[in-house]
Formats: sequence, structure tokens, C-alpha cells
Amino acid sequence: MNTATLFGLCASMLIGLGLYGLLTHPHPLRKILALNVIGSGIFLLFGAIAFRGAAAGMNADPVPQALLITGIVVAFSASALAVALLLRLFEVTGDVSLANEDPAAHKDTSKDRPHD
Amino acid sequence: MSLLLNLWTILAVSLGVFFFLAGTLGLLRFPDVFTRLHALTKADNLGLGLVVLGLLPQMNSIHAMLKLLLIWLLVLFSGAIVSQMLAQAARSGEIDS
Amino acid sequence: MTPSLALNLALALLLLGMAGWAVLVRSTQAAVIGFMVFGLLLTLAWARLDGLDVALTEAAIGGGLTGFLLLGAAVRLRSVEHRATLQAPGLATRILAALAAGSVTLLLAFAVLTLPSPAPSLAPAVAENIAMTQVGNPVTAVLLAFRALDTLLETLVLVLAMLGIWSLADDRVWGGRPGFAIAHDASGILHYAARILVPIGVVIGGYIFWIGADDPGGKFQGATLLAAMWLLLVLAGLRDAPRVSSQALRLWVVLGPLVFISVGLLGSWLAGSFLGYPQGYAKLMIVTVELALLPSLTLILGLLIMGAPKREIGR
Amino acid sequence: MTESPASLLLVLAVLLPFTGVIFGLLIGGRHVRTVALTTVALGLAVIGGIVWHALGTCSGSGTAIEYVLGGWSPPLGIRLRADGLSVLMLLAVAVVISLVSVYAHADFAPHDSGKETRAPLVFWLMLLAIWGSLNLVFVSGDLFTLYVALELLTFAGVPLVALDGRGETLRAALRYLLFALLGSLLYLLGAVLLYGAYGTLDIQLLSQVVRPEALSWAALALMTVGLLAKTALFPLHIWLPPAHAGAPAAASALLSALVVKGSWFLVLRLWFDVMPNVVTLSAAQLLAALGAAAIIVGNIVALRQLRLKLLIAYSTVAQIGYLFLMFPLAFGLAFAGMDSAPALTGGMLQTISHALAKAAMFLAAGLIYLTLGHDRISDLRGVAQALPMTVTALALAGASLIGLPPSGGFLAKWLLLSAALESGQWWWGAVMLLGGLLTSVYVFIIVVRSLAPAEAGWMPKTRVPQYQQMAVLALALSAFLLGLAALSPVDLVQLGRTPLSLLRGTP
Amino acid sequence: MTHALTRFVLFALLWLVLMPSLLWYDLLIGLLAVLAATWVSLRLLPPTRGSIGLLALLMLMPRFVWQSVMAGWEVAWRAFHPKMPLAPGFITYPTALEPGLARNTFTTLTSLLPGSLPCEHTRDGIVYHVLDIHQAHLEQLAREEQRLADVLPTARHTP
Repeated sequence: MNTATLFGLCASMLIGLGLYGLLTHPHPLRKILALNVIGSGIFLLFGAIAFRGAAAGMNADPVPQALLITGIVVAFSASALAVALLLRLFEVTGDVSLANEDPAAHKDTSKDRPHD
Repeated sequence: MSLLLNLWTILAVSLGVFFFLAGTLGLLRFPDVFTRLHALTKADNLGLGLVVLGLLPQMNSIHAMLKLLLIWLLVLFSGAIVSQMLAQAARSGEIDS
Repeated sequence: MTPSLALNLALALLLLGMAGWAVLVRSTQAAVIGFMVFGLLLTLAWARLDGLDVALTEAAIGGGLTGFLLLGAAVRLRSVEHRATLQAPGLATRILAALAAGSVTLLLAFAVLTLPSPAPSLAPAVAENIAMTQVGNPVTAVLLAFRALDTLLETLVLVLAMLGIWSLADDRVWGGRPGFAIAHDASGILHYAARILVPIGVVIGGYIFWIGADDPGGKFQGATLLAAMWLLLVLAGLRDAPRVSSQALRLWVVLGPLVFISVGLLGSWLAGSFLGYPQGYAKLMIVTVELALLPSLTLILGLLIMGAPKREIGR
Repeated sequence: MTESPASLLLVLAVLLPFTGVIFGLLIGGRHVRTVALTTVALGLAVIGGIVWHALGTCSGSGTAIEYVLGGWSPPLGIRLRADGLSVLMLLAVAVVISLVSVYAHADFAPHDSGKETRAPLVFWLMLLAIWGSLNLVFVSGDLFTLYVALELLTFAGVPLVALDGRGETLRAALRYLLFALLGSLLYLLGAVLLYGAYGTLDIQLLSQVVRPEALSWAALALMTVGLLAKTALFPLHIWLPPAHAGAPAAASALLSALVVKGSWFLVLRLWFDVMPNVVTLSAAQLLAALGAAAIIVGNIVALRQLRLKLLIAYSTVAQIGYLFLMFPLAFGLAFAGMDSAPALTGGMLQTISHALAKAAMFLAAGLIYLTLGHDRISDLRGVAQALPMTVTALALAGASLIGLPPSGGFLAKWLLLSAALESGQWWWGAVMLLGGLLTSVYVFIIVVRSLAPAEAGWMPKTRVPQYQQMAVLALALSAFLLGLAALSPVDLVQLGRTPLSLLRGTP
Repeated sequence: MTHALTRFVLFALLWLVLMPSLLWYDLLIGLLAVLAATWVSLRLLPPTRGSIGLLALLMLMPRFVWQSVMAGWEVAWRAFHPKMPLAPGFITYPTALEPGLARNTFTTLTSLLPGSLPCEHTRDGIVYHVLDIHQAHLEQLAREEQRLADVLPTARHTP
């Protein structure tokens, strides 16, 4: 088995692992972490594809590699925003649960102010 | 000549790996967080140093060698800082062994 | 089995093991530490895949900054850890999730095995055109010439994420400083480390930034190192986090995107196309953009870690 | 290929709003609104130029507007490309953005003290960012640039959801963000596979080389699922109602009318332009089945809501369903060798009329809340007295959602319905009619309740400025009169597009 | 001024090790980075008080590198020894060095010594964790302090 295929298969499994974590963990921080594992898997897959594209004296296709750098930076910004949101949620509510608030909250109570 | 240099590389890198192994063994065998810190920092410092020394003749220029030495020095310094921070944290009970 | 294959196989297994640990282990802090180790291993994988630029970025941002960010959050959320894990899903959900994840993995594995051979590649097209960009590193040529629009948009992504994080501030402390942890022990070891390491980091960061034109490295990697130095200064209490209302801060933050757009417009005037470079001036324009991006990226990456404004503006 | 200096307008349509964000952030303080409104005015001129240019070529050669960035042509470089779909969406979004800006003028005014405050800064900058990201989605011709555009759109939307700062809006924002991030990652995964298979990310080039094989199918499936999560198509809709209902009115209008359309538009691009020969009719049927479920479930849940804003949010869930009915209709027609253009035009009209009508409804709900101090549907009396124009707008927008003539919704449903009958898929027609019926029930309830006279001596809580009401009415009127587009001599939708049956090759 | 110059030269050497190019634009960027580093360094570590001669410190380096070799060897020996000979404990070393820069330099250097690990600064001195409490650690630390004080005459308290 060659390097690209090996890491491509590894990436497929990483994506599956991350997806499982994302679907089963109730803790939002674990979900963010799982999203990062999925992201790393996708990047690794793209890296394997870039490696397959070695040509013209280059060891790998530089276009996917450049896109990957962009992708890593974008993924980091997403994590930073998600973490900040999570910490703020914790600060305001003292909890990090993502579960639907109880149905009573859907009823109008005069104390809340949805917009102004 | 190059055979001799390769031999040196193999020898030094193997020795380096041996010290990494020693550090890991210490990490597993030693009784508490302080002794483990000894194992981790001191053995790995030496391990890294030997690996760097081993790789030196493989570099194709003087400045690549200097760069490698520089990396070693920086790691040495950071390792010294981090081990002190961890030891302080352990001493004040912020982390538990 | 060749040694190279054995090494790859070991690396792949370690990666899967660490990812599995990060996903499955019970404690969030342990999971994050697992993820950081995973990031380090990933760096090795990138080196095996001949992606040194990517390896550097992954080590700096993917493993380093993300790990730091998640670890900080895990420590802050320690008190609700127990409650958050109470609502663990039932067996049925787990089985369904495993089925979904498993089928995606199978689908992807199948796709990987059916990828065409020889692989399509843009490497020849890059090789043909790289001379016109006057930079030696093909990845830099893609990032700042062929697909410069993506890079421009990426800086805007960073600005928006920063604004999004700032927007989470309480109204009363708007304009204030992020509540980043600060140790005010002037004789402490962190203080000491910051004072010695930061200047060295500045030289190395400058080098990584500059080498990017011809060798692996570049503005993102350099900026990450510089941002880490800045965070070290703030963590050690040598410098306070900046006020988000500071005019100077904002100027430095938008400098990069603004220069990038201006250079793009200049291109549409001089070279007949937005983000185009006139013959012979490509490197000059690319360097101008990169130089302007470096301080902006450094600040934004640092600010993304520091979080929303928390403290009132002291007068 | 048309690359005239006018094509540079495509670049400006994307970058002008973002330049506004940069200057808004830099100048900040009390001037952010001025910067934003100036940018909106300039942006309108740019979009106007694009539309004018498109109409010019439309009567002539009928090709799309293209711009190759930096002179590096694809596959190495990136090109921007605006066909009829893009131009229409650019125009619709520009109209909604400018009218929402007018409405928000007072809501997000600078603080009296002259000090910078959080909400106005965030609102105005994110309004511009949403605009720029959407324009990028419409004109980008590259799958990776589109990924960045999707992320930009998410990052611009999330702060608006959480603008209010209460715990429940933060929770809604975090849920939205997690959904959206998974969605963009799946999209990216599909794009990666396509690059691995065909070595390009350019939409035009890809459409010429993509083959109906397992790899393309996997990519299409992954990308579609990801985009559906971002579009909030049933059953991936659960994040939408709390996120859209919890934001301030002007922000809700942007989120519900515009932001979800970005990812929807990408599904359209993928299915109709990138991989029409990979799509199977049964896959399109599945998509429409989800749409039908969204229509039924969304409308029924909407009917059971007690608060106006939540009702409108659930109505969005239902209306998103309509946007997916066009897929089997268009492909059904193309498979049968018939002209699929009416189905596509119908779908586009549906999107645009929903954008206009939904923005009008959320803004109207905002005014009603200000006037009454609450938005309980059971207690809307007095509204018509205090806000005659707003209730008219609500009724007109409702009429467009239901599909009464001559509204845009009517023309859209008319086109889709005839496509359904023509392609022998009457069941989708039945779903549309049932959906219209359910919609009419809640629109009727809202309007009738608002018409009830107030108690003697009741005074509105706040006096709403006249121009806000006029902005809402203008939105609703545009939705209502959109049906007159049928009288237009040119079908802008088809500008620069190859008929689907040709792209698929003759069956 | 001499301080600034010394640091400038040191950082310039660092740059040249990293990027041994004499092309004018490479040197220009290097100059910018080195100037920035010198400026940052002067801000962070003003040369007026408790000044550490960086050059003098570098002279001490080889000795401590050698110490760290011995330290690694010692730990490896203990880790591999079947009986694992350990007698761990804490000792307090009463130092005359000024708190802050001088003392931290001392602990950082001595953290490389065999068998000792600095863990805490107290009023009585520096607390070290040692692997073998019976060894003459205090004497060795005193020798190292003397060496440090020899190259940095200002580092000690004036008694």
C-alpha cells in the first residue's frame, strides 16, 4: 500500500471517529473537539490527495497544500468563536447544556425581552 | 569518511533513543510527580542532545548545523522553564500526581 | 514491508489511537491533551506527505493554538463537567451514531480506493507559471498569486471571527480588555521566561515569515509564533491585554486586509486585473501584502485566544 | 466569455461590503452607522450596474458575466461568474439589505454620549459582512472559494443570533454554529473528493469533466447533506427557530430572509450546474420529500405557536421546504426531454418572494412588539389602529407566502404547479396546495387578530417612526408585486445558462 | 548603549545563523527583525538593574550542557537499576542572589544539574527536590552560585 492510500484510509477513519464523537457527546466542548478531529481528517485526506499529485518535479501538488493552510486557519477561527460562545454561555447561565430549554420557555412570559 | 560519519550518526541517535527510553521508563517506574519530572526532563534533554549531535554530520552546511544546535538550546531552556513551572504547581497543589 | 511503510503504518495507527482517545475518553481535560498529542503526530504525518508548509501550520495553529484554546476552556469549565456528561445519550443513539459514522468512513474509504490513477494535478500548471510570480515556494505562489482571493477572504474570516468574539462582551464592559489570565509575580519563572524568550521569538518569527517566499514557512506560521510571544507577555503580566476600543489596535488589525485590497485594486489598474501583478513587480507587491499582513495576523490570532472583553475601561 | 471593465463590478460587489466592515471597525465609535449606510448606497449602485450590464447582454449574446482574478485563468486561478441566477439573487439581496438598513436606522442608532456601543457596531458590521458573503456565494465560480464564503456567512450570522446576549440566544447561537460548522466541513469534504477525482475546483471546468461514478456521487451526497444542515431543511431544522426568533427584529429578518438562502443557492449550483449528469431523479425526489415534510411539519408547528416571532420562524422552516420541490420537477422535465426552465424560474421566484416577504414579516413583528410590548398572538388587538401600514404589509407578505395573485409567491407556485403536472408529478402539486392552505390559516389568524379594536384608552407602548413602517411596506409590496415579473419580456434567470437537458446529454 | 549594542549583535548573529544570506533584501528584513527584537528586549529587560551580561552567560553554557549530560546519565541509571535507588526529598538552599532575574537564572541553570529540581522560592531560599537526599547537593549549589556570581558581580544582595 502506498503512502497516499494509507493516510487517505487513516483520514477516512478519523472523520468517522470525529463524527461519532460529535453525535454522541453532550458536552459542547467535546463537540468542538470532535469537529476539530473531523477537520483534521479532511485536511489529511486532502494532503494525501496532494501527495498523489506529485508532478513536474514537485513532491506534491502545491494547490491543495495552499488550500489546506487556508483551511487550517479558518478551522482555528471557527474553534475560537465556538469556544468564546461556549464560555459566554457558561458565564451567563452557569451551564453549558445545549438541550432544548423546557417547553414552558416557548410561552410568552412578560419578563423576557426578545428584541428592542 | 562518509561511512564513519554515518556510523557516528547511527551510534549517537541510538544512544539518544536509549535515553528517551530511560526517561519513559522513569516516568512509569518513579513514585511521584517530582521524581517523574526528573526522569522526563533530564533524560530527554540528554536524549535530544545526542540525537542532535548525531544528526550534525548529516547536515550539508555549517549554518544548518548551527540551526540544529540552536533548536537544542531553545528546547533545553524551555524544558528548564516548564519543569520549574510544573514543579511549582505540584508543590502548591495545583496539579496532582 | 519496507521501513518507510512500517513508519507510515505506525504513524497512522498512533494517529487513530490518539484521535480515538480524544473522542472517547471520559475526562475533557484528558481528551484535550490527547488532541494536542494528536496534533503533534499529525505534523509528522504532514512531513511524510511532503507538506512542510502544512506541517508548520498544523504544528503552530492546528495543534498549538487550538490545543491551548481548548485546554483553557476545559479548565474553566471543570465545574460543570460532571453535569454536562450526565445527559449522555442512550444506547440507541450511540448505535445510530456509530452506524452513521461507520457508513461515512466506508464511503470515504471506498472513494479513496477509487481515486483515479494517475492522479490529476495542478503541479505542472504551477511549475509553468511560478516564474512570473518571482517567488520560489510554490505554496506561497498559490496563496498570494494564483489564488490570492482565497487568502484575502481568509484574512476577512479572521477579522469576522474576532468581531464575533468581541460581540460576546457584556454591554457594560464594551471597549474594555479581554479577561485573560494574568500572573503578576514579577519574580516568577513565567515572567523570567517571557523576558528572555520573547525577543528571541521575535527574531525567529521574523525569519519564519521571511523564509516563506522561497522555502516552507510564511506569514501564518510566523504570525502564530509572534502571537504566541505576545500571549506569553500577557500571561506573564508583562503587558496587559489591549482595549478593544483602542484606535491603534484597530488600525493594526485592519492594516493587512486594507493593504491587500489596495494592492488588488492597484493590480486592476496596472495589470488589468484585480489581484494581478504587473510584469516584474510581482514579488514587490507580494512582499508588501505579506509585510502588512504580518502584524494584523499576529494581533488577530492573539485576540482570538484572549476572548471577549471582560474588564471595564479603567480611567 | 464577457470580460469587460464592467466585470470588475463582480469583484466590487463582494469587496465593497467588506471594505465597509474594515472602515466601520477602524472608524468605529458613533460613525459606524454612517459608514454602513454609505456602503449600502455605494453597493446598490454596484449591483445596479451589474443588473444593467446583464440586461444589456441578455438581449444580445446572452452570456454570463465573468471575471478572472489576477489574470490566472482556472483551473490554476479563480474566476467569478454571474449568470442569471446570480444576478437575480444579487438584486433581491440588495433590495432586502437596503430596506432592512432603513428599518434599522433608529434601532441601532449611535449612543447619545457619542461613545461606541456594542450592539450597533456589531449589527452594522455584520449586516455588511452578510451582504458581502452572500454576494460571494452568488458570483464565485470556485468550490473552495465557496467554502470560505460559507464560513464567512456563518461567522457573520452567529453574532447576530447572539446579539441580545441572553442565555437562550447564546445557546441558540452555539447550536447554530455547531450545525453550520459540520455543514461546511461536509461540504469541504465533498470538494476535496472532487479535486482528487478531477483535479479542478472550478465549477465550469468541473461540469465538463465530471462523470456519473461512485466518487462524484459520494461527493454530491456529502456536500448536499452539509448544505442542508446549513439551510435547515427538515429534519436538520431544529437549530433554526430559536436562533431566528431570539434575535432583534432586523437581525432576524437578515437571518431568515437571506442567510439560509446562501447554502440553498449552493445546493442549486451543485445539482444544476456542477453535476447535473450525476443527479438521479430518485435523489431529487428524496430531496423534495424532505421539502414536503418540512412544509407540512413546519406549517403545523407554526400554527401551534403562541408568539408571533416563533410562528414566523417556523414558517421559514416550511417555506424552505418549497425551495426543494423544484428539484424533481426540473429534473423530471429534463429527463423527459422537455424544457425545464419554468421549474427553475419558479424556484428562483419562490426564493426571492420568500426573502422579501419574510423580511417584511419579521420587521413587522418587531414593530408590533414595540407597540404592544409583547408579541403574544392571542392578544394582538389594537395593532391595526396603531400601525395601519404594518398590518397592510403583514397581509401583503402573508398573501405572497400563501401564493395569492398577483404576488411573487403566486407566480412561483403557478410555475411549479404546472411543471408538476407537466412532468407527471402531481403529488408535489398537492403538497404545495396543502401548504398554502395551512399558511393561509395562520396568516388569517394574525391579520384578523390585529384588526380587532383596542380597549378604550389603550395607548401604544412606543411610537414607531413612520419610515420604519414604510420600509416594511416597501418590502411586502415588492413581494406582492413580484408576480408582475411574468410580464417582463426577458427571462433573466436563463442568462448565460445551458438548458439542463443539454448538460445532461440527451437521454 | 553598550548593552543595546551587545544585544543587537547577539540577535544579528541569531538571524545570520537562521538565514545566512547576504542579499540586500534578506539583510533588510533581518535588520528590521533584529531591531525589533533589540527594542523588545530592552523594554522587557532594562539594562540598568541586576544586569545580566548575556555574553558572560553564554560562556557558562558549555559547563551546564555537560552537567545536563551527567544528569541524564544519572536518571537513566536509576530508572534502569532493578532496585531503583531513590531517596527523594526536599532541601532548602539559602541563596544570596537577588530575587527575580538573577535568582531565576540560577534556578534555570541548576535545574539542569544531576538529581536536583528547583520547585519553590521561599523566604529561606530556594526549595529543591532531590533524588538522593544523601548527596552533597547544597555544596554543589554553592559552587554553582559562586560561578554565576563571578560572571555577574551585581547579581548578589549587598549584605
